[in-house]
Amino acid sequence: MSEKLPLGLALDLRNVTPYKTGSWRTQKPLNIMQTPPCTHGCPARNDIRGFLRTLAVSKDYEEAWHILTRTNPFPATCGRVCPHPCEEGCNRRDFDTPLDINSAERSIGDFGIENRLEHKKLITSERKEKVAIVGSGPAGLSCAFHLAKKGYKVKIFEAEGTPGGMMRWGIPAYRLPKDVLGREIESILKLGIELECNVKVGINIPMDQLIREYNAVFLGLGAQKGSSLSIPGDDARNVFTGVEFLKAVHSGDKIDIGREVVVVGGGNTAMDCARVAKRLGGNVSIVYRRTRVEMPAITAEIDEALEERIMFRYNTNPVKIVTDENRVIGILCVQMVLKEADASGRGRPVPIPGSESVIPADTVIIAAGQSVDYEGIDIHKRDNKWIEVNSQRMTSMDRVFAGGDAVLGLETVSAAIGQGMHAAYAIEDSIKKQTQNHLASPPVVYSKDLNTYYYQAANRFNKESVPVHIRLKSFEEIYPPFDRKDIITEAGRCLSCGLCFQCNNCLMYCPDNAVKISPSTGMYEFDYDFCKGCGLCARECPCHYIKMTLER
Amino acid sequence: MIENLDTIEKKDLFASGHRACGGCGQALAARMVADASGENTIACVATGCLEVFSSPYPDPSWRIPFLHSLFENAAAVAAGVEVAYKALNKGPVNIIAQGGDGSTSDIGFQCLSGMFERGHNVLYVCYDNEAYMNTGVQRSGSTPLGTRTTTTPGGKKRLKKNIPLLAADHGIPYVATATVDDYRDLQRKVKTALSIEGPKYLHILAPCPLGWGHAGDLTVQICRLAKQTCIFPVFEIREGKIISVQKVPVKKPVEEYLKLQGRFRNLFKKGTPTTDVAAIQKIADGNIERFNL
Amino acid sequence: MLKQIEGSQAVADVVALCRPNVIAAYPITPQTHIVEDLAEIVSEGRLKAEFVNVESEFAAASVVLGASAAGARTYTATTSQGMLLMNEVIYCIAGMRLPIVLTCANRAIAAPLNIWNDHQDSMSVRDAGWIQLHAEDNQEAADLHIQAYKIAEQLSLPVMVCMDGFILTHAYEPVDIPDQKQVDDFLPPFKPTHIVDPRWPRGLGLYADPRFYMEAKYIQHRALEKSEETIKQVSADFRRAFNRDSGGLFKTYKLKDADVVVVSMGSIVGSIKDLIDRFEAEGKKVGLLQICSFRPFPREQIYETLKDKTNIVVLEKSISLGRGGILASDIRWTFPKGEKIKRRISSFIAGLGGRNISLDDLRYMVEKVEREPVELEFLGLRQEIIQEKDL
Amino acid sequence: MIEIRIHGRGGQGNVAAAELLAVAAFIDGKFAQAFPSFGAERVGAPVQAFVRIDDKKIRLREEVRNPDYLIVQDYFLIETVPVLEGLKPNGLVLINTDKPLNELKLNTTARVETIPATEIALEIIGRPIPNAIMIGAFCSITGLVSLEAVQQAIMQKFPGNVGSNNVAALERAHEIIQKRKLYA
Repeated sequence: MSEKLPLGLALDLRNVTPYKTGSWRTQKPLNIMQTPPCTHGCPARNDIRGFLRTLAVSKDYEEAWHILTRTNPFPATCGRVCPHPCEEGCNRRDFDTPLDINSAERSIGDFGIENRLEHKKLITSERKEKVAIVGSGPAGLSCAFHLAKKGYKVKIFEAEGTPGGMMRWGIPAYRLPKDVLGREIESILKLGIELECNVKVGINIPMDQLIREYNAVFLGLGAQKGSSLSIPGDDARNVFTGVEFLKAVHSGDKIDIGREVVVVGGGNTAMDCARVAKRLGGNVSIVYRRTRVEMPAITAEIDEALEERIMFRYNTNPVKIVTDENRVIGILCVQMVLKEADASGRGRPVPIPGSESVIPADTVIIAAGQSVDYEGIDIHKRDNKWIEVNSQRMTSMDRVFAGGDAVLGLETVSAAIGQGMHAAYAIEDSIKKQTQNHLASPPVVYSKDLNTYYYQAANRFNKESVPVHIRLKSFEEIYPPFDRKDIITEAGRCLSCGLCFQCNNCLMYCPDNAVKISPSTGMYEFDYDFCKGCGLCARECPCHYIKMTLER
Repeated sequence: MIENLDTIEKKDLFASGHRACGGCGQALAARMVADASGENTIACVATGCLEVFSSPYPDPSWRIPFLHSLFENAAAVAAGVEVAYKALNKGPVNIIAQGGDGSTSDIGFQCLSGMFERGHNVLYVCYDNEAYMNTGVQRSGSTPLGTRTTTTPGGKKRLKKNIPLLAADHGIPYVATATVDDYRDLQRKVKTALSIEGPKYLHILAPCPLGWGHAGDLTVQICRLAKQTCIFPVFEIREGKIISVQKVPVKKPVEEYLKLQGRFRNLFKKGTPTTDVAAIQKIADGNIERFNL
Repeated sequence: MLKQIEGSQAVADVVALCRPNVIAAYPITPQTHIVEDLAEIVSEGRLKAEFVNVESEFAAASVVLGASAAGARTYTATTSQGMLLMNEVIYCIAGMRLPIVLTCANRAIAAPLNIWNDHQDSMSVRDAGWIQLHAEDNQEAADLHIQAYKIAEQLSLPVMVCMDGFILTHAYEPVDIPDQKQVDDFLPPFKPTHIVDPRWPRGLGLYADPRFYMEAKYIQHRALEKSEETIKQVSADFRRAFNRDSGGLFKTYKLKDADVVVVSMGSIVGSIKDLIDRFEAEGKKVGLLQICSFRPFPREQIYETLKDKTNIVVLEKSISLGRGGILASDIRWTFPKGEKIKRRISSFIAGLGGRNISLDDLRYMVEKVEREPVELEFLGLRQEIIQEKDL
Repeated sequence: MIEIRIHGRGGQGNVAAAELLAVAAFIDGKFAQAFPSFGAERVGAPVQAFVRIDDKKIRLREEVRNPDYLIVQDYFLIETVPVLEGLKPNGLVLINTDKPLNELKLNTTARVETIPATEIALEIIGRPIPNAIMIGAFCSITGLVSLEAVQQAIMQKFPGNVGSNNVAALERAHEIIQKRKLYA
């Protein structure tokens, strides 16, 4: 048909040059990835949002494992023993209930083990620099892991006959099956890390030799020495420190604990000792000089201990251990009352005169704190207890770095793993003579930043534990494996705080069609030729991925 | 009866480059409608804000055939296109007449009513921004009670015309309401309407940041509140019967909707009788009862 | 075939022969018979078209606007108040260059309400950009519709065929209704130049800011001016095809050596011709120039035809209140100021609201202008019912 | 040129009568023009219609002021409307009435004819519509247009029963007039 279109009155719409409205803008939208509160709360800085979204969207467990092990080589382990501070911050908390990140982590870890997944090195070429790692606990192994991935030659010196440190000796099998730990250590070592056991640095090898032979040394000594109470009778037979007791049990020594077992202390070790003793058939009670509120142990552990019918004696403090022919028969305790808070912020316990009484006992386990074994290692300490390190995680000795319980005091496995990772970064920096802020990360997204209208409420995954009467019969793990479908559903509850999950809102809510899908990435991008900066996209973005910024 | 049409459509048939204000609800709605109806569509648009900001020669935003004549005759012009296609044995084609609330409920209502009564196979879409925005926010028959406009400085004293129900009372096969916050629902209704033979009416609440006195980024949220406060019921009427209603499980007080908008500032001035807000709440309560929201 | 039929019937029959695809109209006296007859023709299946019973003239015009924009050949008819109600769309149709054909059964405009004939209604839209053709009798009224479609579609301009209400629409006269083949041979199928069609997405009726509006109007004006040629051409073709004189820009009667020339349009020219013959019998030389194309107004040709005439009287059925005769002012404007030749141009308003114009009235008019020029006079005014205080 | 004016009341078929005469004249090969005195009158109101018949094309558009013939479809109009106005002195007026001529006392020099058209209509058509009878009588008296042409015109306009009834009425009127001529 002819193209006689009267001027101003008819127009061919196929070749119109659009009028650019971008100049009308005073503020512009930007796609900015933000830090989710879970990662923010995780000492190991795991990309939790990353592996949850991967599970939810592509249901790809293998990819999820690789995302998770980018930071943490112990998913199966942490998935069992971590007190999961990540869940504290989860923005779902203000919406319905936080995600069960911990179970997801364990599920991913178990998948990795079952399918013998292997860690990938970040670089193919080997580096000539060598690093010595002292101690094969979570801190040491984490540090070794991250350095090995970067191509450094890493050698671990372990005093014991098997690697794992407190994960092996401190954590009972019903919480962390030994083969799970073994398999995760195994795949770490597969990165080409050399491990020498039964070598105690400072005794079999002097420190200065290591310092000489290696570009850097990492001390992951842990806190292996159980401290005694130093009260009369604490040298009697059947009086153990928590560490001794657990280690003995885990290394398979036969111990006759008799009938009545009294555990002194309120930390995780105390709980572990009590529950192990229970499984050995003891009639166990815990003596703690403050109340439950002040107990440093993980809540879950205290709950499980209570479930397992362990008796808690609060406001009770041992005075002396009653012995008969250097054999424990009881423990004399005094009742305490809490007065105004002390340095630790907890109420200061004060004895009530004349409230003494004897608790009968065949075995007494003293789990009232641990300390570092510095034998042969002369190094600066904090309040004469923990290794002192600077912001670069270096100790008073040049090129000697440290992390884990030995630095932090008693802390969690994931804390130690985080320490190991950051030490690895620091070590690389010192080798490369550079300084980088590895802790730097974009701002954290809080629930007030989200547009929760677009999310549906959903129940949290609830994990079934083995009934008490059965679990007490053995050291079997108390949480049987999870159904992966349930975990994927749980992962679907992730709000993807601070990262686009392609909900289409920005695309559909832009009155100016200024949001396009990038042909290359498939992600949304703004067409600033036309965006008028109204801010609808940012306002309606559920996860706070879009930020409005002033034009300049 | 109707297959699931509940997907999103983004074809940019109403393209970038129009002169609407930032956050314009009408521009948003017009694009959602155009994209839902697809390339095989003719848009007959009434004079008004939409027409002015989207069809300046030589760079209009429409990528589907566009026909504008006057303020009050979009429905009749669309009817003309429809009979022409019939007479010439052309088509099938989607014919969508569209206009603002002024051209729909006031000056153009006669043409609209005639089009309905004659049974043309036309979808009429009303972008309701509840006043004459093109000319600078004067009250229209669709302006709600209590609204402040440049011609009702003290707030409108009369009720909003209920065009959807007036349309339904013409006995046309399909009438629906929608808002821009729920694009899936909106686009589904466009497709549903177009799948039905005869006159159809779709009434879309389309906020005007300028006229309503709110920031451009609140357009969607305000639509949501209009539904959550039951001020604007979202429903479908098929052959005179209500076949779907968007339920409002948690009903919010109308204040939450009113307070966000400058046009209702009067209602909250000190010394204003709270009876005004109560009267508006009554309207919402009426909707709750009428549509069982 | 020659038939003794009512004018409305004749127009309806001929419009049907033009095969419009879409007809939309709203009944109003004296246009009703045309649309009633068309409704019947369509319902009997003699014409395959969509007949739309709209709710108002405004909608009628809007429907044909839409239909024409979609590529249909369209038809509508109205008069008087209906024309005023259409007014907005009438301008829009012209501005959009849509080749719509409309019959105006000329009628007076209220108030006072009056259903009888004069030309006030079509005059109210004379500046809208439509071609306006005035019929002398029912034969020409019928013929002009065939020509109208050809002109409109060749130029993308709307055409209004004006025929006097009642006097023609309701009069039974012999009219030669052509057969379908004759019309088909003369009028090719409509080939639209710009339409709304998803296959070629176009924008029609876009708004034009000050950078474009004036050019659009200029082009429109030039198109109307240029249409004079087409109107003449189509009339000539028509003569060849139907051997009848119909349409064109204007016609003359015994003008050659007339001392007094009457200029007029519409059905009244019939009576004027009778009068001229009677004057001739009495040995008086009076001539006639009957306008067919009032818009475009063929200024040059009229000037050429009348330039040596010294006594011209314009008789019309319309008035620009507060100004005077509308046709008269167009005729006066036809002659450049300060011409050597001394020329009188008198203006008579007649037949407003259907007032009968008798031969005696016409005779009086001619004899008066023979004596003296008349600036403006209402012919047959009943002074006896006008009181001083009314003025 | 012959000019005819028809007077009647709305509903008596005055325009139809004018049309029929014009069509009949056309059939007879003459030029004709018929038009009503347009108005907004409703049923019962006095109305007029006009007919012109000539041997050449008719251009004149004025209302018929000086008719050669008057057809009065309703006698009682004579008391309310100046029906005879302008009637040519040597013209003819045909009136629908059963009154004897001497009772009419019409102030005119023109020829006067009457026929009880309404009665005949009621008898033959069954409705008080006198126009066919009046036209029949008119043709019969004046011979201006042929009866055959009128019959044809009637059958064109009203095919079927209505037409044949009217034709019958037309013929009856013709008989009556012819008889009257015989006795005159």
